[in-house]
Amino acid sequence: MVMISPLSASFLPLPLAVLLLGGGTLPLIGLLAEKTGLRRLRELWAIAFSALNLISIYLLYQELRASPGRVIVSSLLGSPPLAGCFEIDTLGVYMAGCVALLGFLAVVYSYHYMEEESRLTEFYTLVLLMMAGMTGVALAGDFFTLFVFWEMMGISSYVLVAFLKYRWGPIEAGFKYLIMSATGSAFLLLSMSLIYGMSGTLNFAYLSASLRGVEPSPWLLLLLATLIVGFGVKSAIVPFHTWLPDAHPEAPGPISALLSGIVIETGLYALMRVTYLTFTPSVYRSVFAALAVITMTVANIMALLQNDLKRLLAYSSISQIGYMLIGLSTGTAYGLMGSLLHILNHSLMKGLAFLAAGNITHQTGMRDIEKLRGVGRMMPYTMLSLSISLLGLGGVPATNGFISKFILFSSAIGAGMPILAVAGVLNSALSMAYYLRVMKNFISTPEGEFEAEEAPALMVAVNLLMALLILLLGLWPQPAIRYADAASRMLVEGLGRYIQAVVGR
Amino acid sequence: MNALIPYLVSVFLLLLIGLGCLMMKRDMIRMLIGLEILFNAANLNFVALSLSRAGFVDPLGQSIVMMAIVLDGCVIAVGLAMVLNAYKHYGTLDVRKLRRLRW
Amino acid sequence: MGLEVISTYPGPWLAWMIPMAGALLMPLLAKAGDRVRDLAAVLFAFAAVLSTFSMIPWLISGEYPGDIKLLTWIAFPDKPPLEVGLLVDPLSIIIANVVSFIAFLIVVYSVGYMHGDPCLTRYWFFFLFFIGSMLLLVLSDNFIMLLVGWEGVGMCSWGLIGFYYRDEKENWLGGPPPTPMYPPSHCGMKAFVVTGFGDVLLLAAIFIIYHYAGTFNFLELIEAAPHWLSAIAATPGLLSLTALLLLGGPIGKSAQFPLHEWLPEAMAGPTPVSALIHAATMVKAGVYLVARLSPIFYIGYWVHGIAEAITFFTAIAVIGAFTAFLAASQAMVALELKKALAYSTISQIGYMMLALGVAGLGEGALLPGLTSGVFHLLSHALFKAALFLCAGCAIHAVESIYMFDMGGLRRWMPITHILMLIAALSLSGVPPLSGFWSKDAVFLSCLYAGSPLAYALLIVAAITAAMTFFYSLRFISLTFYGEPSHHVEELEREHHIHEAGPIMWVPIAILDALVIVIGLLGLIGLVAPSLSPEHIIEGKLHLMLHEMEIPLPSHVAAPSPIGTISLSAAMLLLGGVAGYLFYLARRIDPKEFVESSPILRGIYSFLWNRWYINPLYYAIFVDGLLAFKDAIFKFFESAVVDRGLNEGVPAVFTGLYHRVKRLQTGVLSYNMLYIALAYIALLLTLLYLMGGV
Amino acid sequence: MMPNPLMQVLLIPLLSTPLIYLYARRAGKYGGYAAAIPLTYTLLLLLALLNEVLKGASHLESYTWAPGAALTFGLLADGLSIWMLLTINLLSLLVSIYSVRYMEHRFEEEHEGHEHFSKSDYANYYALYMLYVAGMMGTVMATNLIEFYLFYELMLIPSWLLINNYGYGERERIGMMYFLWTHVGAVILLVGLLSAYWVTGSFEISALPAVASSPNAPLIAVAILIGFFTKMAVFGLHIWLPYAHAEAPTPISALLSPAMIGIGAYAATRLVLLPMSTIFSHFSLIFSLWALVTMVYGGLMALAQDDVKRFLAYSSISQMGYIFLGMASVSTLGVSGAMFHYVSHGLGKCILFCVAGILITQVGTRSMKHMGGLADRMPLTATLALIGVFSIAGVPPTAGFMSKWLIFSGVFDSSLPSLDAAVFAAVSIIMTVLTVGYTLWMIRRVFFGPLPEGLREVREAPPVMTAPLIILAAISLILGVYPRLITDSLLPLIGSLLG
Repeated sequence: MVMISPLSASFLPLPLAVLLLGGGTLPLIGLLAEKTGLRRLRELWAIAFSALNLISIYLLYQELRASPGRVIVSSLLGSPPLAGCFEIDTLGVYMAGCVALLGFLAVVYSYHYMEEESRLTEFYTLVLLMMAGMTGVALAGDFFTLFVFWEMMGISSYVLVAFLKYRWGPIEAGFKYLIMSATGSAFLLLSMSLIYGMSGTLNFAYLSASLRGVEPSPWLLLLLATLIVGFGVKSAIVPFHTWLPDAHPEAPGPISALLSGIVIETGLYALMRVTYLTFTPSVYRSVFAALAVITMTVANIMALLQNDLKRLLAYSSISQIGYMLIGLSTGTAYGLMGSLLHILNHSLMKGLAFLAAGNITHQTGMRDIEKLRGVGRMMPYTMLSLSISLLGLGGVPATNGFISKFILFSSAIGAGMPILAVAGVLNSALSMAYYLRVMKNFISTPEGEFEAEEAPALMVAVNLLMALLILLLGLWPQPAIRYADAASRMLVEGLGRYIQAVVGR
Repeated sequence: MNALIPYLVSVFLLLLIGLGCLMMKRDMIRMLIGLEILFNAANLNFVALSLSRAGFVDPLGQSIVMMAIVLDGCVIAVGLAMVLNAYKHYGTLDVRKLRRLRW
Repeated sequence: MGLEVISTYPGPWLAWMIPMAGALLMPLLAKAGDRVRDLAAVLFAFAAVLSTFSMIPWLISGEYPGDIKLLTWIAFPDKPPLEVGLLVDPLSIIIANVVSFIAFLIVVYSVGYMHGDPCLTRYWFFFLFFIGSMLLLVLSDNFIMLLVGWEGVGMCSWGLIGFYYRDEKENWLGGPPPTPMYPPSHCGMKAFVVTGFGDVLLLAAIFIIYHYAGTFNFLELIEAAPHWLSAIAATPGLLSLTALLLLGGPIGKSAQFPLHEWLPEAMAGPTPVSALIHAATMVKAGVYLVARLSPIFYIGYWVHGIAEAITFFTAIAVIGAFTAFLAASQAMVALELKKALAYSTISQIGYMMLALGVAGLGEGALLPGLTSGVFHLLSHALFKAALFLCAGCAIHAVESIYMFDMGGLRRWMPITHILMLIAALSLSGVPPLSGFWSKDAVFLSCLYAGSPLAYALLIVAAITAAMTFFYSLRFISLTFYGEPSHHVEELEREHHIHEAGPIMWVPIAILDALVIVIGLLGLIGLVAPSLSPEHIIEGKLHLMLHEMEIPLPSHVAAPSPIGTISLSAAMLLLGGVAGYLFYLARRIDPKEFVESSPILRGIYSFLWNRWYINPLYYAIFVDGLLAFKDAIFKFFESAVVDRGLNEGVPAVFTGLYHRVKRLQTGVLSYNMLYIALAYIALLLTLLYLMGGV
Repeated sequence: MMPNPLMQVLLIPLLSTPLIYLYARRAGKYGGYAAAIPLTYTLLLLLALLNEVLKGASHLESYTWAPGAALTFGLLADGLSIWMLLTINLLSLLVSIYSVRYMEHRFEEEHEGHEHFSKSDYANYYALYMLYVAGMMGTVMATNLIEFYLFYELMLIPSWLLINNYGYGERERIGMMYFLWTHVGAVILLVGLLSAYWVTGSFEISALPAVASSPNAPLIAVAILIGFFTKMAVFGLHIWLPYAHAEAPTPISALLSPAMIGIGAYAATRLVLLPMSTIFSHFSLIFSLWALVTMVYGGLMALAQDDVKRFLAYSSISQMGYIFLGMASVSTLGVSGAMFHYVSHGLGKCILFCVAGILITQVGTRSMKHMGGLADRMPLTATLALIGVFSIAGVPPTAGFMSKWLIFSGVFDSSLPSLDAAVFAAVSIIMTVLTVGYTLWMIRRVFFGPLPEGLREVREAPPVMTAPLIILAAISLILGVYPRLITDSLLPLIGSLLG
């Protein structure tokens, strides 16, 4: 089963290699650009590499699809149990694909959005490295590799949040984010040590083989709690979410989109992967269910009366994490499929929402919903795409958000947790209130306190493309469902194969 | 197993100290130190476990700790840079003054 | 099927279709000019008369077509279909002819009376639609079509009572103050709502019957009566309920107690309308329906011994007699001419209801009861239409609805005077006019019934007869005799009060002529019974009941008519003497007489306030309802629903937000605290869940 | 016959939306006529289909949608849904023409003081209008629960935007209220649908009868029904309706009330009542009571209104009570009557709302206190209003009479032979007098009585506003005289589905 792929025979999987290469060379290119005066070179470079990343993911996926259930193992120096390694399966590729898609869109969007800022070389380097970090997390085959890329993603994102360092907001937010997130990492490290202590290995396949299904001992439960804290801080599960409403709004628009759209989901993905590999769902089910409900409810209530558009969206991201936790807590392939699908859909929707909000702040310099009355009439395309994303976030049919939510709630009912589904739908209805409030204010008649023009064409084009994708995946969800289904089956049904692919070599 | 206990106790204590530090200290630099303590608790755990697990010194645990230290270093460095900037904006190192962003 | 049926039996179909089509064409014809329109209306009404007259040969020959089915109206998956069909039998033929003929006369009268009214198109629309609906009602062979006609006449009645929808003061009804005055649009609505109440009761009964019988068709219902009646009777109380509900419609439409209060107010419409709809035809719809249904319950009780079936007859007999008395008593004090006639109408319909009620109280009473009911319907239609039309002439002349604004009018309006006098005498039952014979027939049918209840009701009816003569003399005298009132004198000074034109009095004369002819035929009938109108009707109805296979007792001992005739005479004397003393000769001043004793004052005020029924209804169903809805609106809709849900729900969430947001302190130390606490909590929860600690 | 007629019925309004948008941007108010063109076409398609359906066939089109999530995309026109479709299509066609003059007035009023108002307002209006219509039609045609839910929510968003952008008063707050209430209902409905899925393993509506045997069936049924009851605005869940219907732009009110809320009833019938009649009949008594309360309450509250549109809104609640009552009877006649009443109420209420719109444009007020005697000035409108009133009060020969007696016949059918149930049924029937009362009172207050000084100059509405209403009135009368058009296809279908 295990084959050395031409795409991953090198010691890094191709997407990762592309991103690292891009990130690594960007400072040079930046320098070159400064020297030659071709200032747009670094943007184009970043766009090129994120596009390449997308293509390489596609190639990788094609290769995996050629023989279903296949796991590609590529290791850094030496054999899996000891060395850091990547185990590429459909699940990892799916996640990396989400990263690549949103990353590409955000980078393209930045072309115009960031043009007024300085230090752009740094910016694009960090963006590419952050994407590399996430891709690494997605493809990691052992905990240690995961941790390394996790930190890569973390550190880049800390800096990116605080990128506009001449303002107080980003700094404050960045510091809070850093402290909390690093605490999470420390817990992650601690949980790694616990796993190591219990199984003697950090390789997913091996640890799964030795830990999964054993009688839950206090140590194991301690491990689970530590893991939840470790990943929970990054993925902003209530009550570890307190950094998020500060950090996401203060970052530049495309970074907010990336952070909310995919970074926190990467946390969730890692949580999903590690807990599922380490524990049987019966152990964590109720805890995750409780966390899901708490997360959704608290975040939705907090979002209700926010006046800051981006802050509102940030709270909404937290609540969306709650929905994804529903799928996690069911522990079934169907539920996980819902979670994965929602990761993709949410990355599009929230990415779009933040990008559209970026348009608005870019054109008006304001984020206050009340003051922005009527902005939608001045920026119709932005408004259209923002509305589509918000409706999608609210789970209105014909958007992809509905599809994934309905699978999530359906899985909750299927797993015998109808209460969870009810909590989910009620929260979903509650969340509609604030999305509506935003839309209502924006499409109202302007009160003439400000004037705004439609954002530059490229930004709008990105927005509209994403809006189109949202509708497309909402009306014809089949492709997304197929990938998410394959991914979740890989995790649930392919567990043995996964272990065997690595261990049985 | 018994040989592990002192280590585990100290890991636990370090964990408490680190968290306590993060919770109680106002000074941003001290908070970073608390963070470092937290990391080190985990590192210590690794080292201790790498000793006791296989009966020999497991290179895996050791190497991970080496790597982790590098990574914390980066984090702390970024943190310090932010402290600097924060000081510029707020004129203080008191973290509780950094509360313009809330609700 | 289809047109073939119509071409075979054109009369019954065209009778109701032509006026309806005419009604729909009215707005178009109005474009062609007022004269064309008015002429067309008369022609349409005339066509209806011709159509109904074309059915008379069937009546005479006795070979009537019976149930003519045209097509399936609604097909039910598990029950026989509802068909569009007409039931042409003696009962419907007689009533249809009465309706169309009187309607035609009144249409002619209207041309004169309503001359120059700017809204005549609407008038003709409703008038013709009324004729069509009424004929449909009478001719239909099933409940649902009957209901269509039934509601149609209700709608037209509403439209015509409220004809003067602008509510100019002079068209208001009631008073004089402090008695409340009602604008025409109010009166129309009152009529529609009150009769509508009766209609839904009827509707309920129809559905109960339909549930058991599975059909709406009258003949099928009669045929299958034993089955479904006993099925209903299997649930104790249900048959009584059904009977009472069934009577609800007739009671409402025919203005019987307790749903009689709308009819006096219905006088707000133009007088021809009152004459046609609220005296001669529509209010008889209830009588017709009761007559139509009485065979069913007769079979149920007398042939199959279903005890509860008698409720139908008992209830309607008691209601009829009581209403007759109630309304007659109110007619004695009414001040408005048309209202007095309206009370009289209610009272006379009470007689008809009484007759139909006693029809089921004795085994042999069915035929005499039905006959007397139909006969009285016929004769009442003639004389009451005449009375109203005369009243219209008088009101037209003096421009006031109040009798105290009239007086001595015979000087100026001799023709009207004579015509109205004849009709009034017929109403009072003075021999040998038609009213005498029909009322006598009603009394006689009480004797046929022979039960104690029937005798008791006969006494009530007899007393009512005395009151009838009294109030007839009263309104005749107040209008045409005595000294002219100040109002009349003033009018006379301004312009000459004049007799109505021939287009108005000729129709009345025709009606009066018929009254006299029937009266004379009745007189001849004493010697040659086969010529007596009562006998003719009885023969036709007997034929109809025979066709329906109603087993009537072979021999019924006919009670002697002497008793009832002498009773009538005594009552006429009583009422006549009183009326003569008070009004015609003016020997006693009624006002002084009433003032003379507190008891009389009390009685007067009781009668004047319509037994306090009307105020009570208003208090409960109008003011009470309005107050109730206000209270609900204020204390529930606004307070609970609106404030509670509309403002409360968001308030709850706002409150929650303000509580929850305190967690987001913005202080990093707290955030770290949450992490630590959550860690501990997670650990403990997990241990609790897994370890059962 | 055109290929895939139902798909066309669904897609043509959707696909024509951008064209209408672009056209209306240039042509302004005449966009309404552009909107009428595709709707006329779909109406013709439906009429062609009707011919087929009346022969007893039902027309089903099925498309693959998302096999991975067990979804097919089916469109069904049978004896039940074709009538809903025709009603919606007809009303929306006529209202689109009616809108031409009304929205012109609305924008003039809204932009008072500004010389020019933007033509893009019209463009937005008609684009949303078409989406809204497509949403309603899709809901009715859906054969799959998720597809159904999709359209069910899809009709919500454009209508919300229409209220929010073009409504009156506190339109933004009311728009939100409208959206949230129905959305909460819809998500509860979603839970029900999902639960049903887990019982049957299929999202097909045709698979729903299998739910009835599940022990959780009552819970599932209730969850589904709550969603629909919110849409129908039965008592207790009605609070959004008076606001939304009163403050929506009048042409939209004329679709909301007659077409949309009744879809709740249709859906409840289609998804719960017919497939799970045994479950539904468990609740028959409670629902009958609830329906009665709704009927009476709506009527009483209508009496309390001065605003003519609010009045009509409450009367819609009351009429939903009738429909609900018919459904609660779980008898062939009752349910068919309820569905028939959807049509007749639709016709009548659309007329009345449009009349209210005429009053707004021609008289300039919505307060009945300030009206009176208008029959003098606008006889045609008064006549139309009367026909509308008679249609909802159930006076023959309007369609309302036919549908109401079917409903009540069904009510008695189900309640007998028990005496107290018969008395209850009689009481519920008696309460219908209230309808006659409040509607006639409205007519009296608006059209009768002396003409106030200020209204002497009121003129009759232009033909573009009255002509659509004349058509509606004529149809109401035709259906009243010849109900077989509907009952022939409806009764056997309901009868066979109820078993």
